[in-house]
Amino acid sequence: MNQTPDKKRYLDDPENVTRLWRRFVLACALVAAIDLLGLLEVVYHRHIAFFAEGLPGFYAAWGFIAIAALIFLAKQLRRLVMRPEDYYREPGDAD
Amino acid sequence: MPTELPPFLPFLIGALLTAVTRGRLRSAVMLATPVVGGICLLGIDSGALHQVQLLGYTLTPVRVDELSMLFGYLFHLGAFIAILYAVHIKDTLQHVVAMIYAASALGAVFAGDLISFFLSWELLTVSSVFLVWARRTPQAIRAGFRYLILQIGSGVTLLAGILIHVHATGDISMGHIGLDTPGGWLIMLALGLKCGFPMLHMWLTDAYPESTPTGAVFLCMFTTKCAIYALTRSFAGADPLIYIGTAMTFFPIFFAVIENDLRRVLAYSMINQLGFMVCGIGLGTALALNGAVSHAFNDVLFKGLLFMAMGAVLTMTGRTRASDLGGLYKSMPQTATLCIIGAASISAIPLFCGFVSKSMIMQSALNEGHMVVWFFLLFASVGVLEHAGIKIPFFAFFAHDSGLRPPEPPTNMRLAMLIAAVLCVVIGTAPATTLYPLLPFAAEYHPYDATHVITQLQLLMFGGLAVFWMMRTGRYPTEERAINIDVDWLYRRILPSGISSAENVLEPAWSSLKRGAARPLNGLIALLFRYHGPQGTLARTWPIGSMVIWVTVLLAVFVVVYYL
Amino acid sequence: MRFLQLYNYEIAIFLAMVGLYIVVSSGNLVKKIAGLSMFQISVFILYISMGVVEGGTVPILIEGVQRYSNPLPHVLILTAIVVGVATTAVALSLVIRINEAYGTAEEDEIHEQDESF
Amino acid sequence: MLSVLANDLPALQVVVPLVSAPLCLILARWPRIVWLLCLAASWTSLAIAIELLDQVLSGGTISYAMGGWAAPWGIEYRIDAVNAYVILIVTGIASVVMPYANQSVAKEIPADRVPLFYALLMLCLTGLLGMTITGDAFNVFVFLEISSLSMYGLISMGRDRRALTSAFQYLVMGTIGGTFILVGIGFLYVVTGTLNMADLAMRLPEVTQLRTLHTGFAFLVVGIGLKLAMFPLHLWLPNAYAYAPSTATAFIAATATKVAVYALLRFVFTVIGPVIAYQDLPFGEIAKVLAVLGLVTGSFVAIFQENVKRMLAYSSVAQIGYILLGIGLATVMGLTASMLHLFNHALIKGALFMAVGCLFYRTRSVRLDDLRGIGRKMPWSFGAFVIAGLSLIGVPLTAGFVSKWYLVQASLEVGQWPLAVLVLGGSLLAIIYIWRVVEIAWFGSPSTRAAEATEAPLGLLIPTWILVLANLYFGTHTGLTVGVANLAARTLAEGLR
Repeated sequence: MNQTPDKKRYLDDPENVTRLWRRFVLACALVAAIDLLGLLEVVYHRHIAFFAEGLPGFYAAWGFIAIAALIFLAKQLRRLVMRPEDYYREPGDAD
Repeated sequence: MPTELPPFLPFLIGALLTAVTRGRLRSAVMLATPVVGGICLLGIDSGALHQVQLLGYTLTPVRVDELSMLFGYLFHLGAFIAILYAVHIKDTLQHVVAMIYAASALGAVFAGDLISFFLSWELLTVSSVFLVWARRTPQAIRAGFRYLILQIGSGVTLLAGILIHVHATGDISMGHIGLDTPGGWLIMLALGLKCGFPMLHMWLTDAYPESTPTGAVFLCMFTTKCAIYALTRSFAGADPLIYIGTAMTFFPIFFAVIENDLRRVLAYSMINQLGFMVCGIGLGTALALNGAVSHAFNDVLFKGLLFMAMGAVLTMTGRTRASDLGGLYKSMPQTATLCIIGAASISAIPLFCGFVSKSMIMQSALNEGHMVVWFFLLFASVGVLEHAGIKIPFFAFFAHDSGLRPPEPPTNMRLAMLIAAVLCVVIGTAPATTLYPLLPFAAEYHPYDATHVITQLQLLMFGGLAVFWMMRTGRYPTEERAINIDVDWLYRRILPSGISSAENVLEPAWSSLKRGAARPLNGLIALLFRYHGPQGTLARTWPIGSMVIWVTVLLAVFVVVYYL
Repeated sequence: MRFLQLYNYEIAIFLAMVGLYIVVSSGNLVKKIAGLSMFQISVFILYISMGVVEGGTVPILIEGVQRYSNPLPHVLILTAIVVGVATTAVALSLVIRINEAYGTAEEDEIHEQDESF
Repeated sequence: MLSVLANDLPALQVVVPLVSAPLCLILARWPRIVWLLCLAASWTSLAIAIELLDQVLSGGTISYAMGGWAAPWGIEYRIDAVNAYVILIVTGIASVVMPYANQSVAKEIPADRVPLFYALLMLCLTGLLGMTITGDAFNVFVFLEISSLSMYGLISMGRDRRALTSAFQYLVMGTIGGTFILVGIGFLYVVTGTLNMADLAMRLPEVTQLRTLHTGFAFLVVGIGLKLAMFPLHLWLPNAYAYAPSTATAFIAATATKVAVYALLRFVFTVIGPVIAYQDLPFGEIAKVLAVLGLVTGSFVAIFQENVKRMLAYSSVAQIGYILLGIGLATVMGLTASMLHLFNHALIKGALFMAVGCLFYRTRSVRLDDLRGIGRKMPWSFGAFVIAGLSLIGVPLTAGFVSKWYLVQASLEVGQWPLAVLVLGGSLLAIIYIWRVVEIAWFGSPSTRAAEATEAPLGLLIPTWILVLANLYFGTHTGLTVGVANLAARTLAEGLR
């Protein structure tokens, strides 16, 4: 499976990864900003079916909080359900 | 006349031809089957097309309406993609059972009565298990057995439910059943097992990751979608489904986060997606039902795409654990790109197909005033982004470099993935001209308005932000070479150990009972025990004398009872 | 004294019970066959008793006799006797074969040998 | 000539196999001709049976006076939908078993005894057909003993010496059963003075309250119960089936108990009459209880068996429970289910025992241990076993499903939910014991015997697969079987309600 020595790729450089990361944060900020403009009825008309949707940045916050909670809870779940990889293994099983 | 053909017939004929041909001819036959079947389907008339008499009932093996047509198209499309994906392998067994499997799925969605449906349902079980067994590892064989037992359990429950339902109503047609009778509940339970209701879902996460790389693609397309079809047909608007569906979207995401085997992550993700559909069915409005079936349609495409991508990884590297993979984008850039399209679709990013169907369900939940449900669904959709949208492509193709440099998979695999990916994007960008005209219920929906797109983007981007932030700060759970127990633990661990400990406990009790209480009845108990006991004593042949005693005893019983 | 008048039926019942008892109690296959035969014979007596017509004589044409016993049960029982003889013959030949194969005709010893397999 | 013969078809039905039996011994020097003769005899019987069924279906009951003696005095052969149907089953199975016999018998029976074997087989067929066709109660006993005596001989020809003890056991039990039937018939004769079944049926209602009649009925039920292996009188059956030669097992298992069931039906419904049996006496309840007990224990014991033939034998006990259950329900639906299962179970068990015979032909063993891995060595033989096994379980599209479906419907119809559950539960048990064999024989690593085995010869496979395909055919084309079974049930149940 080994091929000729890898050429250096864009993502191999940590600098580049950090750069990408910063751009992503910026994009997020922009999207959140649009939301605020929408609040002022500048760019588009917001229609709201539910009071929480009206809160500025509700979706952004919910997205962030949900993931954080999800990952935190999943880590706790690991304590309960994680078992060694050979837990169900029987003699003669393939890898 | 092609229109007269039952839709499952081309696949059965295809299976037969697949069994007897080899090489290029077989490839041509296999690929032609869904095409021919699809052409036949295009010209089919609506209504009950075929009827036969069996057991005093009029069966309708083929009944065509808009709902079954949608699934008919879907299964032909899915079958074509999956067959194209699998066509290079040289395993007659897999090819043949895959064709039969597709045929039975078509049989199920076109069945006009419960008995035909039941027959297809059983065939679905029997054919699909071979796709697991075809992996031919001891683990796969065992997982296949567990799968088979549960699926047969589903079949028996379905049969019991049908019997009770038919007996109560006298109606065998495959239509709305509802939950008014015990029969209805049993039928729903049987369907629920096949689409992964909570606590009944474990066969899915147990068996699918053990199946062959190509088999998993077939498996993810048909079984659960048949169940969704049947629920839509028979239980639309049943309230419990709303909450069951919500639970289904919710709990698997936690398991998916910490699961190491990427195909198992996909299996959990599948339950999650099915949850959205079940919830939509439970809501029962025209919009929600349209959402459910169109999400089923899209799920075949994007989940199939993701399973194909992981299957490609498995084929080329022989592994699917997140902890073993990483950095594959360097040598498999095309697969990586296609996988990301699938991930984007399942995450419901605007312009991808998940967006146009999942939104319908979410919107219906809001319309019907199910706020709590809506919050949970929103939570779950962010969770999808985490485990399917980011985790799958990230750990397989990026993350830390595993040093593996496998080449791209064979052309036919890439082509199959490409078709699925293109469809994901086409449906995502132009739903009004592709998917929506097929939908069976009358409801208008326009996913692309500014508010919806922007809020969805916010939701997903900040979710992604959280994921990457946690990764960069080391808060993200590391990939562990470990497994996580699920409900199947109950029968894979607790039940066997429980039985053996129960034996240990009961054995002394039984023998003391025998010693102490039973002296006067000793003969009788010894007789009974000898009869029911383990095989050692049963191998014994009975003395003629005791047989004769039984004869006289029985005669005495008859005479006494008759005289009374 | 009805009890005594039915003596031939009582003999039939007694023989049947004795026959069955031998089949149950004796471990020797030949004795079992003997018991079986007794059981069958008891039924023959039962049938013949059924055919009796009070004051009747054997159902063979005799001058001056008006009342005959019913001949049909007798005919039937002739058939049954043939069956009984055939059964006994088959049974005895089976015992001979069993004795050749096992070296014994005692049921418990045969079972012991088979279980040792 | 033919038209003359056509009038005597009922007699020929019995006479053809009867005459061929001694011919087998006369022609003993040419075993192949003996076999051809038996083949011809059984096929002729089948042709006659089909013709008779056709006549009955179009023209109603056929009455044939044996030897020209009119009915109440002479022996009458009386054919209606019920026994025409049973005759069809018996001759059908015989016609399939006979081609199978050629190679199987040559392998399992010493050459000098082969003609004897065929003679006994023909006698057995004679007895079974005679029992079914006759309309005379005493004649039933005579034919019963003909079939029984020949069966003892057939069983004792097994290679294992346990065949001898099994045959002896069966002989003792069978003789007691036969004698009980004799006693029962005697009691019926005492109260009515007639032996003709139709005549009996007419006269019995005058004497319904007599204890003699009740006792006679008890003797009859127990006696016939012994022959049909009703629980707990089935104890002779497992050994007899397990150690008999494959051909004999296949034939006996598929026919003998069915004919005994027929005799029971005939006595209960035609002679005694359902009014006495079900309303005056609790025959239905007892039958149901014994059926359930047989169903449950038979299935459980089958699960633990190490010998495949014994396992199938215990499964027969369970299946007879199903048949008895339908009889116990005493409705047209229940009887239809019983009659259907009579037919379907003959197909199932015939196919299963023939498939096992194929395996035995190569491996010389029917122990599960020795059959480990045989499925992959003999895929056709084992495939036949699996499909017939599916039919036994009652998987849809197989014959077994049809009868179980009707049985469940019949139980539900009279509101007996627990019985329906039991029927389905029995199927689950059947899954277990069939699956055990499949798991070991297909997935196990080959035993030493299995490793050397090759596929069975076509001479065995073709008859086996004919029965297997019949299982599939009658699972999907139920018109013939259900139609005739329903007609037969309605014929029987005329006195019902």
